[in-house]
Amino acid sequence: MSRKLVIDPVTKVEGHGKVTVHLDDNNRVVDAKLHVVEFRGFEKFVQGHPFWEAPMLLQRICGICFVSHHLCGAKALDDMVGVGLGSGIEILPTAEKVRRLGHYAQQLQSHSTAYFYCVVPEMLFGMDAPPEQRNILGLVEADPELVKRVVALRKWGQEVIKTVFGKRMHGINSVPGGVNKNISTTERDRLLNGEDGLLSIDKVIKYAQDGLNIFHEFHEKNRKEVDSFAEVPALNMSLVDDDGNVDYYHGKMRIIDKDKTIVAEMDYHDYLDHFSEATEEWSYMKFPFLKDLGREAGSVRVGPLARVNVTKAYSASTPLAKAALERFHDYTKGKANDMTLHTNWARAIEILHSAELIKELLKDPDLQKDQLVMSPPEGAWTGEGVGVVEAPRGTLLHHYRACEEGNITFANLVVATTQNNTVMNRTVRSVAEDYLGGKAEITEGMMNAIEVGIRAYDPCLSCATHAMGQMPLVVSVFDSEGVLVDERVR
Amino acid sequence: MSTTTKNEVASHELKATPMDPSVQAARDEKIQVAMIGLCGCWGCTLSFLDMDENLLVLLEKVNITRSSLTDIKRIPHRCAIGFVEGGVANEENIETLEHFRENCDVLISVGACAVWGGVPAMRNDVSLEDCLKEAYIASPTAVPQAKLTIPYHEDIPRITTKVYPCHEVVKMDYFIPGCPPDGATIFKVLDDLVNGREFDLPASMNRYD
Amino acid sequence: MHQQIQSILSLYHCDKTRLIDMLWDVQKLHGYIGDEAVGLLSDGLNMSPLDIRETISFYHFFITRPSGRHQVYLCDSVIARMNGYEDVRAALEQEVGCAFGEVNDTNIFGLFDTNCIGLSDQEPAMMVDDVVFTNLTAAKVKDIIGQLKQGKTAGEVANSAGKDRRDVAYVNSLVSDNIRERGEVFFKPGLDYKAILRGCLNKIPSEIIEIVSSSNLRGRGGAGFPTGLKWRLCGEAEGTEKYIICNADEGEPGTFKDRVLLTRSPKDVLLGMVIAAYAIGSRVGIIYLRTEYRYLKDYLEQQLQEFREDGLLGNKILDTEFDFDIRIQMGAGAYICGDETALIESCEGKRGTPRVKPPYPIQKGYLGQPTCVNNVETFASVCRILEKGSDWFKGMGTDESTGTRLLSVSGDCERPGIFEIEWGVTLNHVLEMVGAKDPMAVQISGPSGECVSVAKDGERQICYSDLSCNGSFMIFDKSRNLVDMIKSFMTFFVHESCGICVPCRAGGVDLLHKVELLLAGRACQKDLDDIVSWGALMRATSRCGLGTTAPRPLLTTMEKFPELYQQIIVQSKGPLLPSFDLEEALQGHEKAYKTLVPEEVK
Amino acid sequence: MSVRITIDGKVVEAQEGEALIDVAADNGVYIPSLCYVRGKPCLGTCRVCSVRVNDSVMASCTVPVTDGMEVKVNEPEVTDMRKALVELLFVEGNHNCPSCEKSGRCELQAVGYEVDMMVSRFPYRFPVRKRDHVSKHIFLERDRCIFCQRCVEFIRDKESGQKIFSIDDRGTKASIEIDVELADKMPPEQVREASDLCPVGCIIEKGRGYDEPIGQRKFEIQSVRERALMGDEK
Repeated sequence: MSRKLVIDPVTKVEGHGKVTVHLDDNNRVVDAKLHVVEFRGFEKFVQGHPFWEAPMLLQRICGICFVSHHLCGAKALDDMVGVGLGSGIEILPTAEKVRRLGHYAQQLQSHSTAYFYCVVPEMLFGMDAPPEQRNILGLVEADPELVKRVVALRKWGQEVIKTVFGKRMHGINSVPGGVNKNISTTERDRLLNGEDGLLSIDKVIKYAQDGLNIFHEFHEKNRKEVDSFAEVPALNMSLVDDDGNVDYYHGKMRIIDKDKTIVAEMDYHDYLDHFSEATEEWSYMKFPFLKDLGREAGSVRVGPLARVNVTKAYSASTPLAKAALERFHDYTKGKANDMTLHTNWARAIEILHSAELIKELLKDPDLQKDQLVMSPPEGAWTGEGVGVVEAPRGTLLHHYRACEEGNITFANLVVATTQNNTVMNRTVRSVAEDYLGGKAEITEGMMNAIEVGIRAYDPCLSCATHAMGQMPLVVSVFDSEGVLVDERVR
Repeated sequence: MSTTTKNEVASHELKATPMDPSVQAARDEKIQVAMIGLCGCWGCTLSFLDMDENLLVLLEKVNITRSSLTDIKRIPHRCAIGFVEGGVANEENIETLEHFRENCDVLISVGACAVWGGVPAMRNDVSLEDCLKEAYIASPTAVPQAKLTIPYHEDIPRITTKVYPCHEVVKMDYFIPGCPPDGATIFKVLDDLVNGREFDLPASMNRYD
Repeated sequence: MHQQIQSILSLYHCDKTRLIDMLWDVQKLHGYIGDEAVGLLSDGLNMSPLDIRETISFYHFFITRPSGRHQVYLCDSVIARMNGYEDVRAALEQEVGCAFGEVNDTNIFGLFDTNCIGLSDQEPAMMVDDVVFTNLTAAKVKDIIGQLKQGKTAGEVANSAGKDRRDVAYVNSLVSDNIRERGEVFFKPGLDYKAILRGCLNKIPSEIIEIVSSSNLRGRGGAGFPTGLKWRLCGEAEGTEKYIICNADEGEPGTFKDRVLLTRSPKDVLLGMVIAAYAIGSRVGIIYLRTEYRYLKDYLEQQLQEFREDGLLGNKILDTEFDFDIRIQMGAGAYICGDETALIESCEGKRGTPRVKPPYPIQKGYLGQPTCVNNVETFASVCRILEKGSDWFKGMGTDESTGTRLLSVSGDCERPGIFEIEWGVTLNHVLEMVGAKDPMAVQISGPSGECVSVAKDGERQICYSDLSCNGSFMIFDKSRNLVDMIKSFMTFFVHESCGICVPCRAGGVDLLHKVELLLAGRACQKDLDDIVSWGALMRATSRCGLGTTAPRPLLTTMEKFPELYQQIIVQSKGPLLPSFDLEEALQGHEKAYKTLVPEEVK
Repeated sequence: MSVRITIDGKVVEAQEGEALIDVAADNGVYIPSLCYVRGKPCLGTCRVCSVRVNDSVMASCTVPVTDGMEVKVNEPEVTDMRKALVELLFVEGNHNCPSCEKSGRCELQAVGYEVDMMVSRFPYRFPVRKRDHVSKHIFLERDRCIFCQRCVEFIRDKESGQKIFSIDDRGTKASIEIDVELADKMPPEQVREASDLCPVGCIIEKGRGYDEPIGQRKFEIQSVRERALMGDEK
């Protein structure tokens, strides 16, 4: 008899997801899907609000990567008021560095949460361990010392965020053209040296390194299982600087294939020329893809695995991460790595990378300077802005327009988890075939394998379901004679 | 969404590896807590983790059953406390909230979304039709000439006409405002309840943003 | 346009306290008050256009865009609904060709809802332009609209005999008086006003006040404040000028006795005002007349004129040094203006927002001066007290409620109309007198009063210390759904709340919502408890009488008829709250899907 | 003339005719309010300062003290009434503290904390109100208006004395309006004054976004109670 298996809800992720697997009479997998079952609608309801409130409102999309949304929005507003990166009148170094500090700290805490609270228990206990055990509670019972370190590491990241944004979650720091506060020496020293139970930065780096080693050890012991688990081909996308190295805060969007050949590279302001999004009846999450390549070939992967695939190297100023990245690159001998569970490896590397970046940044005296906001000169207002950052889960883009009176008339958001939609569905299918295909008896643990595959992407289904759409706007370009030369719907 | 057909099986109904009985027995002696995020940003659940070291203090007395932090998909036995984040924005949220109300002695609305709908409730001044239209039909990234599609399928829950605060759907016992409430605030409330003290959130810990 | 507005401005000496009069003049000229007129007025008055709009938008009968040549306001009240309102409404929509709230295609008619227009004894009724039509039926509506379509004015249709608007016969051609029972005080023909006033002017003011005080006359508006005391306080208050205002804003649903008094015995009222003016030392009086009674205006002006000609008004009244005159201030559609401080604000050309008290009007009222506001019936009583003496008056009624009172009786009875009763008669006595069959409940004093149970309260006395009554007496027999009636009353209060204070503006909406839940069968015991507690909140904290009385229909029916409420509440089935409308919550998505994705695409 | 009244059982002296709310504050008893501004005429719109005066409930900003007056502020029933009024205000508009620029500087929010509001007992209404963003310096976010009328009464055009803000319509349909022509003439300090006078985030200065960091805002440094008791004018 044909069967339908469901996972409802997908757990240890943020947001609401569901998996359905259809097996035929011979227990072959006919279909397997990840459904995102939630819909919110930020792009619509931000309209009409004053533009300077947008980064405050839109960061409510996500409780874990709100910093990314806040900064992405802030960058779009920089553009809008005429002081965006590349405009010639850019925000001041202190502002950029304070923003970066918050951004790296978020990457540290977000990755740590996903990695230590959701992934590590599965590595230590096995993915078919009792569902009651393979989580942070089980970890508390098995290794309370490890949990204490994990808690301390996450706490430290959150305290950096609080220092920058005033709150651990949904705080404020960025305003159009800059930031509203700098980092005092007291605040800096507290984070560097640690006090009242807070870790020192060196301890943070140490714990990050230990965390990476958990993966290394696990991988050593389970090489075959880990490497063969859902090897899913996809293009990889990341923001990179001029040297082709990842820059979490700013850069151009680069997309590479398996051979690390660049298949597309764009200024993010042009994203609409490159991306389309398909809709399916069975999920609220859309399916973005590169127009030129079509939906099947043009779906990209974003996030830690994509970034470590795309980046050429890390700077020598982050030596431990640099070495870890080289070990990662060596493992696939220069090819892009498509092994889903290696995303966790990449994530652990990025925790270390963030920690080292923060240490470097905290020592920068620019953080204490008090020129915080670049006021836009008369006439600089553009009324439109695009912002992009590498959020923990991948490339995040915000695009707004506002009218002269100051209210938002249009907002479009392309979030990382949405970018990963197709790849996640491929992963679900692949794991389902490998673990369930042909099996008469199916256990909970086998089903959990599918979730393990999804969790590798650390999908933020909350983020992905912000969508409610946006007003189409016809942009007409007239030549000097007033003749219509181009018209497109944006 | 929960139209269970004869041959549909949920993963949590399948045979799972059993827990070590002694570990399970130790857990059973604790105060049982279930947690859920409905329509929100998951921030309150993460804020729960923001209680830092106190998490370990709390876990000495408390066992967490269904939660997005575990893989327990349904409340397995009666719980003393249900921790509810997020407002009600779809059919599944309603059913989940009913499940929580039926299985928890005390339900707490945690955070702005649970308390009054929060940021997602901002869609309440737009019609659902307009929302869906703009998201899936009039989007600037919509695929040209694609078949007209909006999500509507047996495997995904229907979206509710409006977003509702939890207590307008089922009875809620306590409320912790905030977007999100601080970890310390959440700890204060849970610690009080776990130790048999009255719910008491001082003005200094109360915040709406 | 410019010139017209200029002449209106100069008619009122660019006095912004006469804004409402100016707005009426503009509306009469143009049919509505447009942006251009507002702009010109704002220039002339040194007010921002939005400041003028504050006033315009407050009043129901000011129109800011073209709304048809004829504006039809059909009364939507509980009583109208008991007497065939639905059929009349349907007939109007049918004949006119548009829905309520709209203007028809030919721009001839605009159809609007309005609250009680003081004709509860002859509902259904409607206002069309400056006249009213009563006892409507579908056939009658067809006839009226037909004539209007032929180009007749509303006045021509209503007054086909072409009676002079200044004559009582004109008023009689529009509305009936329905005076059913007469008593000792009101509607006495052939009073010698000159003699009465002369008698007064021979006394010093304090003696007049003493007579009124010793008669124990209490304000007939409803609150029952001793009239003599009010006059004394106002007389003693410091001010450069003092004002007498007659509150003829008879807005309480179900009451219409002031209309009948002003029709039958207008000079009793005017003389009462003159006496009051003499007593407190006032030179200026105002009759604040509700828009719904505007067909009385020319008639009343004529009465004033006659008084002036007889030397009872104007300078040197009856050849003494006493000067006093009265003007009529038209209202513009706001129940709240029945509140004396709101009424004063309205007289000053502003929104009818009740003032913060203290100071009270007797200290700082109209234009900041001591002002005495009394009800129509109070002034009419004063006239008779000064004629016949306070002992005569005290001889009627009870010790604390002296004299008689007019009841406006409507609803389920054989003889709706005006009844003069002595204070102290029982509820049952009145019900018998009016021919009520199978009465279940009486809404005493209108929505702001209380709902009493005939079974439980039949032997209670109508008087200030027991069943206080402002004149409105609506009867409901056993076939009526009281909760429906309550919904109508709550809707009325929500519509009429001025919105200045939180409990009334916001609380009323929540109580109405509860009534809707009750009617939908989705309320439970918790909702009843909420009503009690939220009602208490409104009663305690609202700024004026509207807010404090708004919960009363609900609270008093719950008290008197608890079984009615127990019958319609439900128990929770399962965890979902009964108040949560699951069906409504879940249908939006499917509806949207069906609209957005056409069948052929699926 | 000096009079003696009792507030919650404590005898205090005051000058006859002083507003009760001020007398209470001067004697260390906090009574919340959202429309009253010390030193300005009483508006009496929000009723949040309701207390029991000799057995009846009155808005303390409207009550001039008289000798022998017995006042109860922190009595359970009237305390709950004040809380209920604040709760009404929260459901009547759209008070989205999480995304509001005024958060931390908002009196409604601060008073919400002081009356221990966790949730509103009244149904949330989510009214649809149009924003007005036409004037040059002011963004009118009507979702947040509580109709206190401070701006209507206390902010006037310097030259003509005309109203810049006004109320349109009545009751539930009321909305706050701004005269664009006059508003555009407002000097920057008057714009700031209007925005600071607004107890909520309804009148916001255009472009002034989050210039004060979280943790350093007015009511984050001091509660509204502390400020009122120190004689803060608002």
